[in-house]
Amino acid sequence: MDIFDGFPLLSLLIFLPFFGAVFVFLIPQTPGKTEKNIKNTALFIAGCTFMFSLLIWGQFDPSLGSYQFVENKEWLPGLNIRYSLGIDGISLFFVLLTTSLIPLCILGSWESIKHQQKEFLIFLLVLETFILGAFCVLDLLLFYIFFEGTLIPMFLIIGIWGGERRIYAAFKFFFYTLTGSIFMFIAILFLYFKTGTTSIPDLALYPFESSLQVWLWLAFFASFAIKLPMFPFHTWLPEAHVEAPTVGSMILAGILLKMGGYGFLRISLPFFPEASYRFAPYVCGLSIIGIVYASLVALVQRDIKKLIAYSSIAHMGFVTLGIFTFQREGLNGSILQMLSHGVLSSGLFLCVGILYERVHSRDIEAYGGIVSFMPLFSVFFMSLILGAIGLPGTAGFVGEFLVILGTFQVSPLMVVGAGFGIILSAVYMLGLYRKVVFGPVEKIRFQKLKDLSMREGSLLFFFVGCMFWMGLYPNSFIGALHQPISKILEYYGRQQDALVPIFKMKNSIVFNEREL
Amino acid sequence: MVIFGMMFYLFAGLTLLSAFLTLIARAPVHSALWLIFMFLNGAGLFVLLGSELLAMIFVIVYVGAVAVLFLFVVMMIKPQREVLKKEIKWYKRIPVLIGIFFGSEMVFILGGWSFVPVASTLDQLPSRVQISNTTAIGNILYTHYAVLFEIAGFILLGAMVGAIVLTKRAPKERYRQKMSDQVLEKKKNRIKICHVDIRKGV
Amino acid sequence: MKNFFSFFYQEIQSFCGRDLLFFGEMIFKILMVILPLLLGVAFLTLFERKVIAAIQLRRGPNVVGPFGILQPFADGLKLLHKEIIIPHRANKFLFLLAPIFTFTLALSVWAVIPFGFKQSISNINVGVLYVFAVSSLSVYGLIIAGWASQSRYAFLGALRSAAQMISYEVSLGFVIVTVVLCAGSMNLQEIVLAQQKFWFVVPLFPMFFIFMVSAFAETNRAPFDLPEAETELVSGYNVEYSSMPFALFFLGEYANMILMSVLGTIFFLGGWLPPFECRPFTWLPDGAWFGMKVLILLFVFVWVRATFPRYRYDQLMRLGWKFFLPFSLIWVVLTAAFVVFLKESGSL
Amino acid sequence: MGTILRDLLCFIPELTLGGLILIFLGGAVFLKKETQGSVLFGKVMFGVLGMVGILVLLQNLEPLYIFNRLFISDTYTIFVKVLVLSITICIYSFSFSSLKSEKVIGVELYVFILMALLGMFMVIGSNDFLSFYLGMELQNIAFYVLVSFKKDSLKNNEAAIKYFILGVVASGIFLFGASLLYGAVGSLNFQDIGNVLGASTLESSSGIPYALFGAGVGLLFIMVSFLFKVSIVPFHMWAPDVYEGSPLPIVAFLAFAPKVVILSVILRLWALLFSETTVFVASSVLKVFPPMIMGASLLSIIVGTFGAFGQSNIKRFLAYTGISHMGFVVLGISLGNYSGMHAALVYLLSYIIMGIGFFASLGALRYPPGFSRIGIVKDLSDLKGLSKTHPGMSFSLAILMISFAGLPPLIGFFSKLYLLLSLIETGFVGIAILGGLSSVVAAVYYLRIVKDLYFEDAEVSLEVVTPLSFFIPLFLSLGGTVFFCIYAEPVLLYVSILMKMLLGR
Repeated sequence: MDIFDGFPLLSLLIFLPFFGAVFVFLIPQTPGKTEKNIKNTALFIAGCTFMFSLLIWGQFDPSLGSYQFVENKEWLPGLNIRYSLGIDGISLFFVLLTTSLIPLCILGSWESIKHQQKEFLIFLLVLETFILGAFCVLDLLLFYIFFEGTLIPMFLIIGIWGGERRIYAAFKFFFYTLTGSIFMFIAILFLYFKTGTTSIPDLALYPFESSLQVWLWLAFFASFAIKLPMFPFHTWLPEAHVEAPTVGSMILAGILLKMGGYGFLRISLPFFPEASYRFAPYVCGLSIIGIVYASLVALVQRDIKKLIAYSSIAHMGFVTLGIFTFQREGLNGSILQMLSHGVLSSGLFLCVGILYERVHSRDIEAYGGIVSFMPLFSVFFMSLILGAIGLPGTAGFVGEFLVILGTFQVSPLMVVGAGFGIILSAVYMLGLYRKVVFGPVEKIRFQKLKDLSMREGSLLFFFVGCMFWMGLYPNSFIGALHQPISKILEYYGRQQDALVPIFKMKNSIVFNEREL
Repeated sequence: MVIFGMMFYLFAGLTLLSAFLTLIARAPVHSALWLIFMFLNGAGLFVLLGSELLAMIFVIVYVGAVAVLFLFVVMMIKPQREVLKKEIKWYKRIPVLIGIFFGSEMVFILGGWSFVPVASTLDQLPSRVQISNTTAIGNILYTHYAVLFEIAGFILLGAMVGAIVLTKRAPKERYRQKMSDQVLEKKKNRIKICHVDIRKGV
Repeated sequence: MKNFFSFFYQEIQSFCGRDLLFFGEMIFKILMVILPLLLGVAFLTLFERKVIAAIQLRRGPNVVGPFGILQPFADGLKLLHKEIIIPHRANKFLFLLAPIFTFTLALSVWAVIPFGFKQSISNINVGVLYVFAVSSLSVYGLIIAGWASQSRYAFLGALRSAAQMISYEVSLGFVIVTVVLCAGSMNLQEIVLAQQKFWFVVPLFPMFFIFMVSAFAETNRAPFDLPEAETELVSGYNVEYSSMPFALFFLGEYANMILMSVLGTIFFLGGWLPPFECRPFTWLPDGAWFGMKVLILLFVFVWVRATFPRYRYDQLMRLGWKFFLPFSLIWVVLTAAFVVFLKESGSL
Repeated sequence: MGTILRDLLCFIPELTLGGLILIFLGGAVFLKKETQGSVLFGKVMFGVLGMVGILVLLQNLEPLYIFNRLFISDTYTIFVKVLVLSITICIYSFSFSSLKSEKVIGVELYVFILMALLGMFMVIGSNDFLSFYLGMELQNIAFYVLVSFKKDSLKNNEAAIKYFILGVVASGIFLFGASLLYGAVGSLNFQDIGNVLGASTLESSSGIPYALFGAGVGLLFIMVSFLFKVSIVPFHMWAPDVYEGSPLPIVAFLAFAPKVVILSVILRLWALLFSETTVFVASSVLKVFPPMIMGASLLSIIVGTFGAFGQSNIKRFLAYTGISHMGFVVLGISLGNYSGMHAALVYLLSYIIMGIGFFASLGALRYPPGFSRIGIVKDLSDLKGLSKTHPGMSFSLAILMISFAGLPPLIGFFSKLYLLLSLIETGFVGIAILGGLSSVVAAVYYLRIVKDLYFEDAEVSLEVVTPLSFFIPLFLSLGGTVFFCIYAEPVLLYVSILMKMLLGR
């Protein structure tokens, strides 16, 4: 820690991919000659970023409650808006998730992106910069900038390298998110006008009036709920996933969705405890509806990608459910659920991508019996599917279990719904696996299928390894999460005494009045 | 003197009347002529105000120069009445509306008109009693507003060059008289004296 | 109410007294100018014919009255007797308005002309501008006449004459500006009085030349009589006119000719001033000197007509825009600089 | 004599411009061939513009009233003059080649560019409605000619006539307003008007009910003519047609320079008459002004945004987007406080920075020989698939479009940020939300261009003509667009100093 004092570690981490992108931009593109160079350079840069984030993890002190690696500089003169960075336990893991996924994505796109590879890699690296920035900043406006900045590269990735209806999907993705964000933007400006600052740590301490909190909370909710996506705002996600290229889906499901959850944790909960508390029942209700609805919809999907997309919505339902229980277990669970979903869903999308490259179909009915030709693939696919179902020992289990534990303390009724969702997930996931991997070999062309190459195998191995690590030893994450979660709960505790009576009268869901 | 009052109402009434007739006259030429008549009456009003210089310049510039060109153009075009009538029908209402708007506004303003008391101290013009108004205008135009006068010159230059640029076409092959060539022409270049033998031809 | 009536009564009284006298005086003055002027116009035609005849070694009109002196009256009576013919498709009102307009304008300029010291109908400060304004209006008479007669020839003639008059008015204006610069006033009386030391024809001789040539063009006189070039346009804008309307045009034109001579006299030849301010010259009254100078200039008009062939139209335009205008512009600048210089050095 | 010398010294850039106009005009006479002359003058122009720029920069920063307070020279005027000059230089440097391809090159072109510049300098420095009017007329006349330079094209003739007639109407309205104002106030000097109006409100309590009415209506007319010039909604009709008919570089010139100039004067007047520091506004008829202008600007945001939707012609598209952007700027001004005006100026600057890059890029795109159309690219749909043939060009276009759409972290975002922030500060949260939503709608059509560039396949393979001088404006614009978020301090500080100076704080 000492040697890095005063050294802009986070800035370097954030902008390393960006400079990498500039570097890649400068490499001339001659088809068939320099493509290898471009790919290698991009991979090297992404790897360096990953190493760098590991270094930060090593330097991170989980016992401290405050933000670490803080940078704070004058940025916009005239306005009291500063360039301030810093991470705590929550951000740390999202950063790690991002930095680890991007090199995997580059490897994943090694063969599948056929044209305009250079642009693709540039967009990917720029996207990484924006995502890392969003997770590291301690200033609301800066957060908004990075949050919104991710839209463009993603829009382009879906639009350029996507499937047939890519343009429709890209625009839908873009405008859903942008519309939500505008409300957030106005809310941020309003916050700034009200308090004179946009610093996240300062704002968390600011006591807002309750009527104001409601509107501001709703504004932020609009953005995060669309991004996450929550049940009524989810319609963009299946489209985007289906039309995006494999890597696009990986990033979308793996990282971008998490920004919504991160936003809830970082902004909605600490800033507006009262409003969060008031709206919690509705959010939880929506989450449950979302989980069950998405699972049911997933049951009838014929498109593999769409199925996984709907399962993502269900999983994200667990995240919001966990967050809005205001229990330590629930919060822990939701964060772990996000992390595990990050690994699992991107792994699953990679699997689908691998299949699609070979068969050129996403229709479940088109597959069958590939276990005979791709045994190795089937093994990896199986373990990822088990993880998605939430089998004990996998990453999915820890998250879902903790969320349900947290929910149980608040309302057993909701647990029933969530549990129903888990059961349904087992049904559709295993059904998918059965139809795709097992069964009779009806199509002759399957006989030409090759098993995983070295690259693909190692990629999937990495995903599966991560998954088991999370599932078997979640404490390596939970330890660092302790302090920030305590802080969130502290805000919440401050409000609780005053609020509980109102809450009880108005809502049928009875919260546990346990001292926190 | 009553005569001045009468003259004022005469000029003012004729100004309004001819302005109105300018609008409703059928033939464009008549419109132009009414416009000219309106200018003349305006000049008359200026005379009554005691600013004879402006009156004369008004006549010279507007009547003597601008309106003549108007009349030129109007006389030379033959509007296609039937087509115009159809197209104009709708547009006719707009000027009426604008007219009503401006008219009511004028009534509104003038009905409650009062000068800001401080305003009289800001007057730049010297008193008209002591010197003739040509001198007064000259004095202020070439001292206080000299720069603006120069800018006005530039505006006119721009307008002139612009008009020439826009109307000039690339010169085609045509015969032009060059007087100097004609004058400088020598006899020997034009006339060749030949001695022609009889029955031989040239 | 009572106040109002008493005010009105007073006004009426003053109108009957002072104003009526004023009006009477005015009308008398106007008649004193116009009647001689019309007579002058009448005899100018005779003068012209006699002079041209003399130049061409003829006798000229010599039948009506002694030496043909009553010839103008005979011509006038003939015109009066003729029928006023109005073309079938002509705009009747404008057709008749045009000659009246022309004639009225030709007469109204004379309101400010000084015939002697303080001898003018109205002595206004902007006399020069008034003259210029009214003479610039005279274009309208021509183009209205041309347009209203609904005849191609007439219209073409009108356009020609209008273009010609406007073109030359510009350089005429600059000529007058030089005069005004030298005199330091736009009052015609003062312009004359400023020439007591020397006539402006001396320092401004080129301007005098331009003035005279422009005056030919302004009055549509030879060698610039293109609008009524008989050989191409029959008779120009007044081809459809006959009888009294035609006479009015005719009178107006000749009145303009006299006017131009008068202006030349006032601007350049010292108006009513005698050539030298000493005894034998000052015996003659102001009016006599004035009349003589005007007669000399009128003679020049006639002389030029008898001598020069007609210009071509493009040559006419070129002369106006490309020679006279730049030249007079430069001269204006020079004069202004010179006047300022003299004023600064205190010698003027 | 001393003051005259001082005044003339302050006027050196204008005098230089005037002299150069005359020299160019005179020089054109002695050049043998027109094309040869235009090439020569074209090269001289760079030097000329640069020289004038240096002369402007050498001016005194202290506020000076020159020529009997007809003109003013201070930091603000110098700033705007330099801004206008740099716009001219940028547009000129990329337009030189494209003007050749549109066949409108001629010696007179340079004369009229200089003349427009002279007029604009006059307007910027004006401290009196009379000097303002004359400057504006000079500028207008130059623009009337520039707009109608392509005299053989029917579209161009239509554009020229429309621009001319509406411009003249605007001038007429201005004059009417100015005469009413003069009648009521007795002076056309900006400061005098402010003083008189201020003094008269104090007296109005003692029984002068309509003291300000004439002045108010006069100012209303003047404002209307201003809005005509910056194409704010009820008076915007000319912009699409005129843009469509005129050659692209001239459209670029027309789209930025006069608007900047007029807006700079509006800012000065607004600071003087309607800002929060002027007490008399609240208690008089003048108080209807800010809401009225705000309504107009909102309308123009909406009309511009939705009008741009259906456009396929690039220039029409630009006209409509220009209308909506100008709406944002005027919205900021109409707030009348420091933050609003600051935001307006920042917005204007960012619009210029992005717009110049966009125009420069468009100017470089030509139809290939043998195609059914010739010259500079005309339809938005012709940009399809540009990324495959010209990745660099389409990349820069995409960045500019994204910035136009107001997405972070590019300059377009920051300008909107400042504007919305000032709206919220003044208490117009609803309008801020409206503005935000309209920018989402605007993002649709900006991103449609990005879509065309990247997602579609090419129908025409456009040619890219990039002379060396083309890169100057493009790089300036791209640099400004991308790096504003990193280092905007000097610009923002300077703008805030200017606004404080205008508001007298």
